[in-house]
Amino acid sequence: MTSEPLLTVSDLRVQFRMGGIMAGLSGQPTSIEAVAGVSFSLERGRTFALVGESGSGKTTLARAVNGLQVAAGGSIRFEGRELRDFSKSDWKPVRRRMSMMFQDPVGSLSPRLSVRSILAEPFAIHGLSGKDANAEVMRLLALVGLPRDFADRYPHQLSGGQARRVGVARAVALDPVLIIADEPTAGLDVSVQGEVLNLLNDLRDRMGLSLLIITHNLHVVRQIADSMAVMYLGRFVEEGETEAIFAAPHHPYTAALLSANPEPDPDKVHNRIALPAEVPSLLARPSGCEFHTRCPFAQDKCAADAPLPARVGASLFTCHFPLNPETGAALAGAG
Amino acid sequence: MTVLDVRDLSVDFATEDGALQALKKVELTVPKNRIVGVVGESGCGKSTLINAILGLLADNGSVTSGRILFEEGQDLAHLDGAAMRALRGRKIATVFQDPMGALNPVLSVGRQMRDIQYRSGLSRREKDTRSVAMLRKVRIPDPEKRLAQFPHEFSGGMKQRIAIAMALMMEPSLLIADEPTTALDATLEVTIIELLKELQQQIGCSVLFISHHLGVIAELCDEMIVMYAGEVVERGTTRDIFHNARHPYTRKLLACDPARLSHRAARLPTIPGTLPDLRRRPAGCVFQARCEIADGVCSTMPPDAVVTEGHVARCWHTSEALAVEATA
Amino acid sequence: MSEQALIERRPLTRLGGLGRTLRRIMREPLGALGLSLVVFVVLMALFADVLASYPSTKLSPADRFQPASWQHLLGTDHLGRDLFSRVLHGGRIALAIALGATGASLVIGIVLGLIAGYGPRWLDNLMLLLFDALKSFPTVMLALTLVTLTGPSLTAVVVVVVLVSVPGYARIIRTQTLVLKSAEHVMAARSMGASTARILAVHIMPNVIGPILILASMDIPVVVAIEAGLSFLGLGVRPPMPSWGSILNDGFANIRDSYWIVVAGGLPIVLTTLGFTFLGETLRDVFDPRLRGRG
Amino acid sequence: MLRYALKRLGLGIVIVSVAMMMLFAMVYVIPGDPASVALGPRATPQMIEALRARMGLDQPIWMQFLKFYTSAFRGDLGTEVLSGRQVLDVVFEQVPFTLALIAGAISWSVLLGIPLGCIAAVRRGGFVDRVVGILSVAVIALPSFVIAIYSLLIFAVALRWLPAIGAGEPGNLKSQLMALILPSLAVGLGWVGYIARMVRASMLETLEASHIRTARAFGLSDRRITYSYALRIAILPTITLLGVGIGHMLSSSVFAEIVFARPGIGKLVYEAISVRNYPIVTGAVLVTTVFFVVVNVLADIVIGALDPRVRASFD
Repeated sequence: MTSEPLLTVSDLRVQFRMGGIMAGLSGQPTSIEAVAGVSFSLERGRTFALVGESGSGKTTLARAVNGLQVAAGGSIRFEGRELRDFSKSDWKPVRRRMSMMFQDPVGSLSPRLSVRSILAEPFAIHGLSGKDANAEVMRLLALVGLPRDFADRYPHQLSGGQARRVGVARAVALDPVLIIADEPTAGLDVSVQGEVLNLLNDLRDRMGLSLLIITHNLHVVRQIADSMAVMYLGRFVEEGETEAIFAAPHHPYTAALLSANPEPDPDKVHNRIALPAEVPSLLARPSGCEFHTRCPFAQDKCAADAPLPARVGASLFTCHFPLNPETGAALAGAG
Repeated sequence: MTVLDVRDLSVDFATEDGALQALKKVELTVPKNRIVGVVGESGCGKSTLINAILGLLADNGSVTSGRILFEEGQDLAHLDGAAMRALRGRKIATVFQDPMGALNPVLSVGRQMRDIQYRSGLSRREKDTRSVAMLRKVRIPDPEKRLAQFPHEFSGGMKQRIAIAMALMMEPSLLIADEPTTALDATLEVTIIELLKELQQQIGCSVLFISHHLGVIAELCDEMIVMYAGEVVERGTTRDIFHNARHPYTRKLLACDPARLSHRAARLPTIPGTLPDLRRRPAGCVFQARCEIADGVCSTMPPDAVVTEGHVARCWHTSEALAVEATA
Repeated sequence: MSEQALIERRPLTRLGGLGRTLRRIMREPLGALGLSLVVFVVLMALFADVLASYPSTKLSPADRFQPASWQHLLGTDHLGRDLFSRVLHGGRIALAIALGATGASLVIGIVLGLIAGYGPRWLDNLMLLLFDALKSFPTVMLALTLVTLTGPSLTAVVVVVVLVSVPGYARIIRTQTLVLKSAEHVMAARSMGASTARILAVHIMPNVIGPILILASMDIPVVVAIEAGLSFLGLGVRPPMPSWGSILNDGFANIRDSYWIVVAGGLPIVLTTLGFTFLGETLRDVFDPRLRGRG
Repeated sequence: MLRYALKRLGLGIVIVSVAMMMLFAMVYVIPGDPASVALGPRATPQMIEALRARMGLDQPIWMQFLKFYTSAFRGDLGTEVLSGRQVLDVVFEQVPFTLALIAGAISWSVLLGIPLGCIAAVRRGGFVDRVVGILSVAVIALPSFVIAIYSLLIFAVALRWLPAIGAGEPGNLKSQLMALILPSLAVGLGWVGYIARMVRASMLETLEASHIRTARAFGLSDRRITYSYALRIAILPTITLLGVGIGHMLSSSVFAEIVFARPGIGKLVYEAISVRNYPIVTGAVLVTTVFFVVVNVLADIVIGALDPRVRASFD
């Protein structure tokens, strides 16, 4: 058996139509590319994090991988099969193998269903109700550390952390191999964030899951992800092993994101990379390197030519004038 | 000299299931020209505290004890509507969390900035000139043109800058900032924090800065208070609290912040348990149910124990607390 | 999230037990009045045969234009028919049409609304256009046209009611479905592989049906008014079948001399519409304060 | 703004076209032939055939449809079968009377409804709020023809304060206004309730918005916040409601015109039905429909002028 990764995404593109006929006639662009040619792969049992600010396309990318969003181009290979041209009925068995968690812990649970019905739903959808549904619900509640009587609660009676646990339980109900988690800690207090990340880490180890995490929170990435990618305007600007990127980011945007995280230490002296300008609109992508409008290190070349992806060690980035070239070189030499 | 001095403040909300004590004996001092942070998790009473200070409590809320002394000794807790209104906007300005909703959607930015200068007695043109100058200070590009625009034509970060410009336009002595950066991306968050710091020094006002983000508090604030379930469990200088926290809750909260971990941890620290029901507060310490060093004495109300000058923790066991870490 | 929001986070329209619902309605003065009126009107219609002392269509030329008296509680009309009996039997017809037509509009409106909201964009646009066009005919004008072609009948009344109320229901359902379509719990169901039918039935319908039921209950008096209005114009219930509207019509012709006929025809309309409206308003305030001021 | 207005206008034209299509379909689908309807039960087959030919009913459906469309857009709604007059002329003769009635009804509902709604919202939970609340629900519930008949009975028949029938003497403004009071009240009373309730509800909703909290935090006066910051937003749904309300008022005006024996489109149609004058019915329906759509386009344009967000969402 070949060691093909669990998930391989290549040159994936997602487009949204904008405006109506009028906009088209008046010469405005009629579509934007929210995901503009993204490639990565995820090995079994590993965690990959997509990082980016709002509007970077990370959620759209996750939904495209999950088939909730139609991709305009590229390929999604999962367990050795190409998902891009799958029909709705082809997708159904895939959904047992790949589940998704959504941002809002409470809002992603159907408001009028009890926790019991919510947890039994995956079995009902896939015609597995023959199994003792109640026993399965109890098993799942135990798995995520919730008391049995939570089965009779409704989503609005749960705290954010509890609702998130129910979401995790539902995601692992059918023994998937991949979980896509969109901002698993959004809206949760720090004391609860840890609980959720611990739970995800545990389940990954116990069930041999792979995780695809979407987040804007770099601390979360560091605590959970083996490798990561930084998205800007629908493209990856840097991708690699998490520890390597935290130690020595190559792309100025990655460095800016890392430096933009205020640390809870009043004596810390900050060496910030400030990004004063606004994020450009997807309707008017900048020329050359798309980050040059905000990059503090931009030179003439950056506005003219788009940089090609460069590899240093395990990291891949797109920048004409990368930071930390020496560390990068050292890594490359070591590898 | 202090700008704001909150003493023994308690606030109740009437609910269908009885009175809910949202704030209990809150103590807070904002000295002149200083930035004071308020930190706490959801349900800790941060928003109620601001609303009480601004006199904007919901109809079912009321101040049941305490005083909110402002500057020369006006008690905001017992000020009538007109006197309170005279302070708001002029002496006490506010920046709210939600930049999308904070501006009136059907009035131009210029009109709204003009309206808040109604006490100045300036002509329309003079008001606009001041608005432009203020927008320039918060680094809105092309401010003359942008006065005529409506809020939906600005990005979230710009709207928050406009909100700050409006708040500081009348050079208030106290700026209350209620999670002003929570809705923004990290790169915008730091620019707003730096802007606030810079303008605070320029104008020389005091700031009460509310946030759940420990890093932001550490970076911006001189002093801070930590709130839990409507009580101030610890207060002191930011350095005191981050380096020498003496309340078990503060210690656990600090330990939970993944930003404090420089390396990947096998297990992240957490605080097991949940907030107490504020309608049925426990007797004594509000944190005892989740505290591993709690003992019999904790079922009586703990004192505000002084650790060092200006550093106070509401706990019976401030020395033992040094051993407390969050549960991993 | 503020403390207030945490405290007040409760589901919209959670219907408790019937007993609790009734108690909550009776606690409001307007609700108590509305419920009593509705019960009164319904009982009068149900037991029309027992309560009425004369057949509703019996002509009695000798008793023409009798004012109210113990023999004729509401007097008699120009053909000597007992108005009290006609009002009771007219109530049956009015309520039956109101319930039937509202029920039919509700079912059609919900189905069309779900299709428009969850279906493809072009279908949504097309249906919205049709709804808008249909709504742009003033109700009575539409009824007049229809009845000119088909002649007056009960069916025509029901068709008119369905035509004018379906666009409203469908639009509300459509808007809410559209919001829910991109809600995370629906996305979650899709990501689990749930069929469209299951998503609509389990994840969308239960969340949109509450408000629409309350709105429909408030439309019952509107339907009563449409039936009475068309019958008043002679375009609804055909004589000699009794209808509140046709009693009004009979009375209107003789308004200068025999005022009690219009009183007899109008009173039940007033009581019924007020009763159902007060009840509906209270239901809505009790279960879904967010709907206040709509519709 | 101009682009927004043009878009709304374009949409209005599309809606009218679709409505015409529906009207045409209704006539065609419903069993019953306009010619035989017009001539009544005693007509001979030859007479019906002749009339069908005169009305163009013997042509293929698409031809009829095309003709219906093209002539309608030229303003030609056909000729009345019996008198041979232009339908449009007959209908337009009645338009001023109905317009006056609707204008009167709108005046009642706006002049009473908006202030009542504002007061109720500002004094939320107070005595005035409760009374306005109950009264507005009550007047909404009551059908307009019942209000018309009872007000006729009370004010015209019993008390004789106001005229019972007609539209007043031509040229005598006072008598015309006197004749307008009862009918316009019958049409507009329910709308006083609707508007009071809508203004109250959207006012309360707006007063809770976070930008109003901002305005308060800047110390703006309650007066300015209520009437300048909040009412400006709260009035928007009321304008939409009035646009839709015109349709209901047109319906109610049919009853008011019949009860008060007032000339107008409603009365025209009603009388046309009794003599089965079918082209008048469709012609009048078409005119009222166009009127309704135009009013709603205007309402949308006014909202666009008042609310920059609406304009933006159309760009």
